[in-house]
Amino acid sequence: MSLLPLVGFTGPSIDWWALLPQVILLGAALLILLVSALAPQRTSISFATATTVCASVTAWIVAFGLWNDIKNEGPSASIASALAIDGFSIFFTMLVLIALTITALLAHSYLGREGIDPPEFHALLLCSAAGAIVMASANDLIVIFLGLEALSIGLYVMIAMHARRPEAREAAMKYFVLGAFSSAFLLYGIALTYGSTGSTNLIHIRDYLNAVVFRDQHLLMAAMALLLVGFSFKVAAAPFHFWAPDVYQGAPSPVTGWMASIAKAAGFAALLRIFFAAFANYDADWSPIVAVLAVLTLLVGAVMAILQNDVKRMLAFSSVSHAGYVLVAVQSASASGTSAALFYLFTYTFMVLGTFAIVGAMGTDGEHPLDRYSGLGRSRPVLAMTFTILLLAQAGVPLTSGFVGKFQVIAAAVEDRGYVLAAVAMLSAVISAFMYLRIVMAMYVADDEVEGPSPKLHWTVSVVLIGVTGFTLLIGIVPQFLIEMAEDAVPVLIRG
Amino acid sequence: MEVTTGWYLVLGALLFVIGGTGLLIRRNPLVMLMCVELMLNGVNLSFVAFSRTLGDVGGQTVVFFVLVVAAAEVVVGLGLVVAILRRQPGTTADDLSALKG
Amino acid sequence: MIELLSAQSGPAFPVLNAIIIVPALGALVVVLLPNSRPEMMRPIGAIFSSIAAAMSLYVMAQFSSHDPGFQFESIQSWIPALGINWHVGVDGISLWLVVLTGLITPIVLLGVDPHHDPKPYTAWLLLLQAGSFGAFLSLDLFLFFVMFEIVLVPMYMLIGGWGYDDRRYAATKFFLYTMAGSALMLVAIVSVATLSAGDQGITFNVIELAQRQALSTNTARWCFLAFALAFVIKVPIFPVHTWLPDAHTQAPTAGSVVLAAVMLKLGTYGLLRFGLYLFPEASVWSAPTLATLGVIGVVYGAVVATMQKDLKRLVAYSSVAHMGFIVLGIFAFTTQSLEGGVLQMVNHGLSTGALFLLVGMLYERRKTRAIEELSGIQSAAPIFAGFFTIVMLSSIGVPGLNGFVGEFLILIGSYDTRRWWTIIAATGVILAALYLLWAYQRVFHGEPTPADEATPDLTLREGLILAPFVVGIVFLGVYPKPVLDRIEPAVNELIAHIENHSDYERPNPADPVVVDHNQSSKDDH
Amino acid sequence: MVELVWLVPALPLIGFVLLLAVGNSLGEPRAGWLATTAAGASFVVTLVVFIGLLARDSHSGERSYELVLFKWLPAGSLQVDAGFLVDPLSITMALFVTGVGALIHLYSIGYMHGDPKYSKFFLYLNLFLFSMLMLVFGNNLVVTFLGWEGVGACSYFLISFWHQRESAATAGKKAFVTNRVGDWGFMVATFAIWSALGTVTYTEIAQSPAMATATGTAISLLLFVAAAGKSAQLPLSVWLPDAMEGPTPVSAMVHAATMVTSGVYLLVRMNNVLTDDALLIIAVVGAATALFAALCAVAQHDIKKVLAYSTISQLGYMFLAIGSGAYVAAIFHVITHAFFKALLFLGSGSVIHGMGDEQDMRKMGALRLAMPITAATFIVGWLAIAGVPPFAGFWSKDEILLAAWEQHNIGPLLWGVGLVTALLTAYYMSRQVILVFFGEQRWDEEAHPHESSWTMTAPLCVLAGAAAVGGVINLPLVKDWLVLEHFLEPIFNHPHHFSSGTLTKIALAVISVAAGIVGIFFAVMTWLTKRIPNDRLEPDFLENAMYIDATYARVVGGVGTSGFQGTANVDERFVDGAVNGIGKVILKTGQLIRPAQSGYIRNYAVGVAVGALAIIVLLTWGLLR
Repeated sequence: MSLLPLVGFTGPSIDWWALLPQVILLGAALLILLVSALAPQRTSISFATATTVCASVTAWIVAFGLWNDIKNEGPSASIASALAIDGFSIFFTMLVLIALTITALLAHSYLGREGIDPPEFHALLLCSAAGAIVMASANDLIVIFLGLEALSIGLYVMIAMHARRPEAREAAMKYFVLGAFSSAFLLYGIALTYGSTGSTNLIHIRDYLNAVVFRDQHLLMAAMALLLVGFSFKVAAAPFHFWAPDVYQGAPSPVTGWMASIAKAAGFAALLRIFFAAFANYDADWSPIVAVLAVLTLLVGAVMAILQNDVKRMLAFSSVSHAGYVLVAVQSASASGTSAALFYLFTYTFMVLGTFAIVGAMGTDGEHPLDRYSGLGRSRPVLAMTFTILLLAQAGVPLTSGFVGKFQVIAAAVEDRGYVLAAVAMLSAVISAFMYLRIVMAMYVADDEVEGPSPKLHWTVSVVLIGVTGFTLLIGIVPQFLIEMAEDAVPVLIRG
Repeated sequence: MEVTTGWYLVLGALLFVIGGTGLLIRRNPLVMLMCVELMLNGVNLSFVAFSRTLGDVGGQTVVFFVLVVAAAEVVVGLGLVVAILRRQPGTTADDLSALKG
Repeated sequence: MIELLSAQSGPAFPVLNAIIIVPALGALVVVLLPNSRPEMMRPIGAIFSSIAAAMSLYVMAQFSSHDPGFQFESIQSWIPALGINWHVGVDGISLWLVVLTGLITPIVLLGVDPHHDPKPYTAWLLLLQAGSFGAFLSLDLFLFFVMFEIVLVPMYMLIGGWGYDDRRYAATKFFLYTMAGSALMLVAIVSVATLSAGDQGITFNVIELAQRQALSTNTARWCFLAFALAFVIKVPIFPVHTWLPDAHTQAPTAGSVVLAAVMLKLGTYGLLRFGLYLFPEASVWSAPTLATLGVIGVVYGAVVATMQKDLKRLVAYSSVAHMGFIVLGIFAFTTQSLEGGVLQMVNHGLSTGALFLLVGMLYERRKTRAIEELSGIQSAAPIFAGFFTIVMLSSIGVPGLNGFVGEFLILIGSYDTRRWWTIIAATGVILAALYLLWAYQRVFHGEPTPADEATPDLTLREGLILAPFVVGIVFLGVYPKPVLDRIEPAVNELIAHIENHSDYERPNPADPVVVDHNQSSKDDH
Repeated sequence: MVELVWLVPALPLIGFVLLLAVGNSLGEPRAGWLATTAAGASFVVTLVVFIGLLARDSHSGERSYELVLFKWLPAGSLQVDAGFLVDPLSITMALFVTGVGALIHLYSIGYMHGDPKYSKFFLYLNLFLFSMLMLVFGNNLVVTFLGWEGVGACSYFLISFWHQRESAATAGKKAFVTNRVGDWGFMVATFAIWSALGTVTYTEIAQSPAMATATGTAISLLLFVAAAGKSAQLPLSVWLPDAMEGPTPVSAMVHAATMVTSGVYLLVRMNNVLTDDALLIIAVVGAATALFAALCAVAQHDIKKVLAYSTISQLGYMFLAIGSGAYVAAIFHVITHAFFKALLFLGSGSVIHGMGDEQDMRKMGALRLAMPITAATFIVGWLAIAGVPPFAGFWSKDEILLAAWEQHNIGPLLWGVGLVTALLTAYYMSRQVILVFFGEQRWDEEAHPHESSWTMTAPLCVLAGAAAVGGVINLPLVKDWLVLEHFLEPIFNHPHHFSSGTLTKIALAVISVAAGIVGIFFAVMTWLTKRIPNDRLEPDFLENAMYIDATYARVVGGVGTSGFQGTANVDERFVDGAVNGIGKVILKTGQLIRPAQSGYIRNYAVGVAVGALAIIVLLTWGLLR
């Protein structure tokens, strides 16, 4: 091979405009770190929060612009088509940014209350957000891996930040060890994919798979399996979910919310892009496996949830079962299934962030016993009603976004003739409904006239709650526009 | 006899499995960290082997990324381990089982 | 909401949309009211639900008794991406249930005192009314499911918030049981829509789907079963009835009344509108089974009711028996049986609703519903006893009162197609007399204890609350013609639809051939 | 004039509504007078209608007039009118229903004197009269059923009128539920008739072609079940004796004169659907009931219980007549029985009233001195029921026995049973008369019995007159004197004619009279002159009505209750238990897999590894494709 390419090396063309969101986030992270490093006295929480929020808002505006561009000019790719610029990536970018804003606001009051050093937290939050965005928009397995690590490493630290609490340390350690373990599997999967297809770039992979017929496809299958394992772990699908309840319970509530929403979403984004877009030809192979995972996840999540007495842990398990719903949509391996999954993830992000916001507001210390909520309906009717709406939304009660999400998932499954799967999904919804109702009952049916708790809500939390609840109801009543967005956001693989 | 790519792959797989097994059976957090590293390096080996057979440098560049990531992980991991051990000296992984059920 | 009030199709003013929206708005208004004036909540709520009631009466007045199809129809696009519309309309089958829903809610809202938290109480009742209206009126499967599910929440909250000792269990059981039933129905709904999409595109429009009949026999049967499960649980019929006694016993009076008068009807109405209409062949195929379950319910409910120690539980089980009649009527597929079934829905609403009101009033007086703790009330409260007697006789099915008309039509209609079922079901009239009179004797007859002596008689206000029920009971018993005339075209249309899409043929009673056929079938048995 | 028929039931209804509205404020005795006026007026109107009907030509079917008020239950091919049918049968029933009814209303004014629920009583009486008239005048089965159930409900109210008495409340409930068993028959019969003939209107049923035999028999028997329920025939006879818990006027009106005979009316009304097989069964049951009840009456001590069993027995006669095809005889006996049984009940009421609510005949005796009018009238009733010519009872009973004799399968047997019953009737009635009015005084002075007020005695006298000469409406002596028979002829498709020669008739008559005499003579011997010891003549077996009631009670109270309770338990344990069971199963499963969530990192890692392995295997070997 000649030296020419080395001499005349020219980097790939880069569409900076498309990268702007990530850049903004990272820039904000650096800014926060710099200021906190240079500033004489301890930088204020408000500064960090404000920076993060501003950054994510500006990034969101950029992303929205990109969304319209794509609508007009169609999708493209950048950096040697390692980074996709399609509806899918922007959809997730926007989702991540919204979640980022919310988490920043929630963290604001939390950090202040718990006395955690804000700059690091926010910097890490921004980094992991950037990682999530990369994961969602990467066209290359390695880039996806990098994004995933960026996301995870940030999370490890964020969980551990509340170092005074042993639960936090334990949670961090568990998440770290298992996370590393699983990402090793993922990486191995990438290696085998590379070995069997000769590339780590999804576009190449897809073209290769379209062109070639394997004499023996064991290697590819193993690769797929390992990739599946890696992401199943991230999205906490059974039997790779064991870490989730412990970590969710131990982590600070805002971080829990971030994990349950964005870590999941990013994992699913990568999963969808790889399997739905790249391995489309082999859906007959992977879709049944995903179906099995879905059933396991749905039932384990639901059944385990109703055994818990700690609210935070209940919700942790319920989020496992929600992952099962998305998997049901994924396994249908169809455009409608993918858009259903996107819709579900989008709406679920709001619900889960709101839920953990309330959990965080209700409980300061490690555990969140159910009876702490008894009488809330009388002492704080509005808060109780908000919580109720969010819980019923997760239970899939109509006129909430949760119902529309479930409906689309079921529809996707049925179109794919997955009647049994759909039935299982609905029944698991009934099982977990029992758990949500327990919480509602606790709030409204106080046995004796107990003096209900009246937590002080920081204004940021109130703002968040109003926002997410409003959104949940709005989408529940007029979901049209979000459904259209989700339909436009089905991933496509094209060279840049 | 001549050593084909297959052997490297097998070796990589072995390293991966050994690392995995180690993580399953050892209690010491530090050792577990090392096991993870072992697994990653097993993967690295496979990458190199593949890139050799495919005659494509991409596989080898990947290794560098992986090493960097691994380094980052180790840093964080060690930080965690230190943080834990400082508060409860002699902690093993099994002591971290307050959250369960 | 605004575009809902400006119809794109149908009448100039889409009254049906308004009927659904007004109570919901009322709930919103009540929630926004200041807490400082608790006594204002129920009156304001009553105003809204009365407006809805008035509109339902307007619909009744304007309803054409000759048009068998849907009237006051109004369609707005809702979720075009999924082919879902806001589509409401009323026909002879739903008309009277709408009127019933309209009238019952304001009465209980004003009539029954929640004792605490009047604001949420009022709001939930209004939402309940709105949801029930929606369920009875919707002609879009998705919309129907939304309404069918959403009514669970207010009822759940009412039971949980204002119920009696064991309300946690009862409310949760109620919610989960019904939700479990409808879980599979959602799958079926999607399947029906997807599978009958064909090249005409996906739709959830009930009329459209009923006309397409695109499903294969087997698929249709499976889907029907999923629908039927949801509905029979709601009705409820044996053996999926056990949520009812708990819910009724633990619910506050208003809850019990609305539950009995309105929500149970969702089941039977659903069987008619979505079971028979969408799956004619499947319903004919499953008719023997469901009719049998209905008849079992008639006898079984009565038998179990006889042995109850709690007056409210007894009435709850009597509901199981009465609803069994309706199910039998529905699956006999004759004009009389279906007319009787629809009418009996209203009748049951009136009599059982009134019974629950009375039991509630008794509880207010004595703080107990245990039969053995009561005795000789008639001596202390003759007027109260008088009201109770009238309602009881209506529930027993004494001619001249509404209960008889429905049961008689159901039975005489079912006799041709379901002879032996009918003969057994007819024994229900004996048992009904047995359990109600026995309970009446133990509670109202006999020597009153001092506590019973102290039981105050009916107040004027309570009398006014009960009056509409009694008037309805007597009127429907003496002159049901106007009601039947409006039910009949829709029912005949439905039967014709079934005949077109299945091998079923309605018998002609005067036909001597039928006599011989009966003959042979008689000898077979 | 016939068009006024709607007024007949309307008047008592108006009375009912008025009493409902202002009854309490009217108070005693105005409420009573109001009700009585309503009843009396209705009787007058009935007379007017009757005359109007008589004015019509008897042969060309004009003596049948239908008045439709409005459509009651219009449903597809089923069109039930709220309509009246005036024809000889209904008018005959209506005449004595209103007549006797009015008298009993009048009687009650005195009898119920001082009762706290005075006005309520009359309210019920008017409602009852209304229902009874709907039953009689209804032009189709459903309207009749309206009255049928109405009288049932009223009898429930009236029996348990003094509901503070446990026994009264229970008796009322028992009556209603037992009647309901009959109502079941009525309803199913209606369904069957509609299904077979496509109509429920009497005139159309009468004209419709014959049905398949089995259907016909089934319908006939179902109708008989209905009749047996209302008219207390075996095996549904148990409620009537208990019904005596009600005030005596009620027993007289509801449970002697009117309601209990509606079973007879129904069968006569439906005469053209009754098949021969069914008729035979009806005759047998009727005869059996007659004998059974007469035997029970022999051993009763309660003055009203005797009359109650006697009523059952007489009703048995009527069904015997129907079974033998002699519908006219049945109706004839209904009428005469209405006269003398009402008379006897009112008489006994007068006695009870005079004795201060004493009903046990063993505490009476020699009352003829204390209450002469009551005694005299009672004796007339006694002679009538005992079948002593020329009193009313003789004629009707004689006709029934003749019909029984001519019954083609087992005529002589039926006749024999009837004859024995006649003997027993004469015996137990004489026994009653003796125990109450003759013999030695067995009551202590402070009871100081007294004759009742005129409002009570007047009806007695009127009824006594009727009971004495009531037979004239159908005297078999001369063909043209059979007024009733000729009058009723139009309602029968094939009228029944006696085939026996005059000689046989006379012979049978003589024998039956002789039986009566023997009965009376034996009673005198045993109870008055005490020539024959009477200590073994009241066996417990008979006093307890052959323990039939007790057996029912044991069955219902034992097997029935435990069965019901068992079902209730099943419902709680298994049906509901299954539901909660599902929940438990889910929780148990959860507990089963919960240990996996052990909290140990390595276990979680194992989970990941195993899962990974599984997926690799499944995928690589394509096990799920």
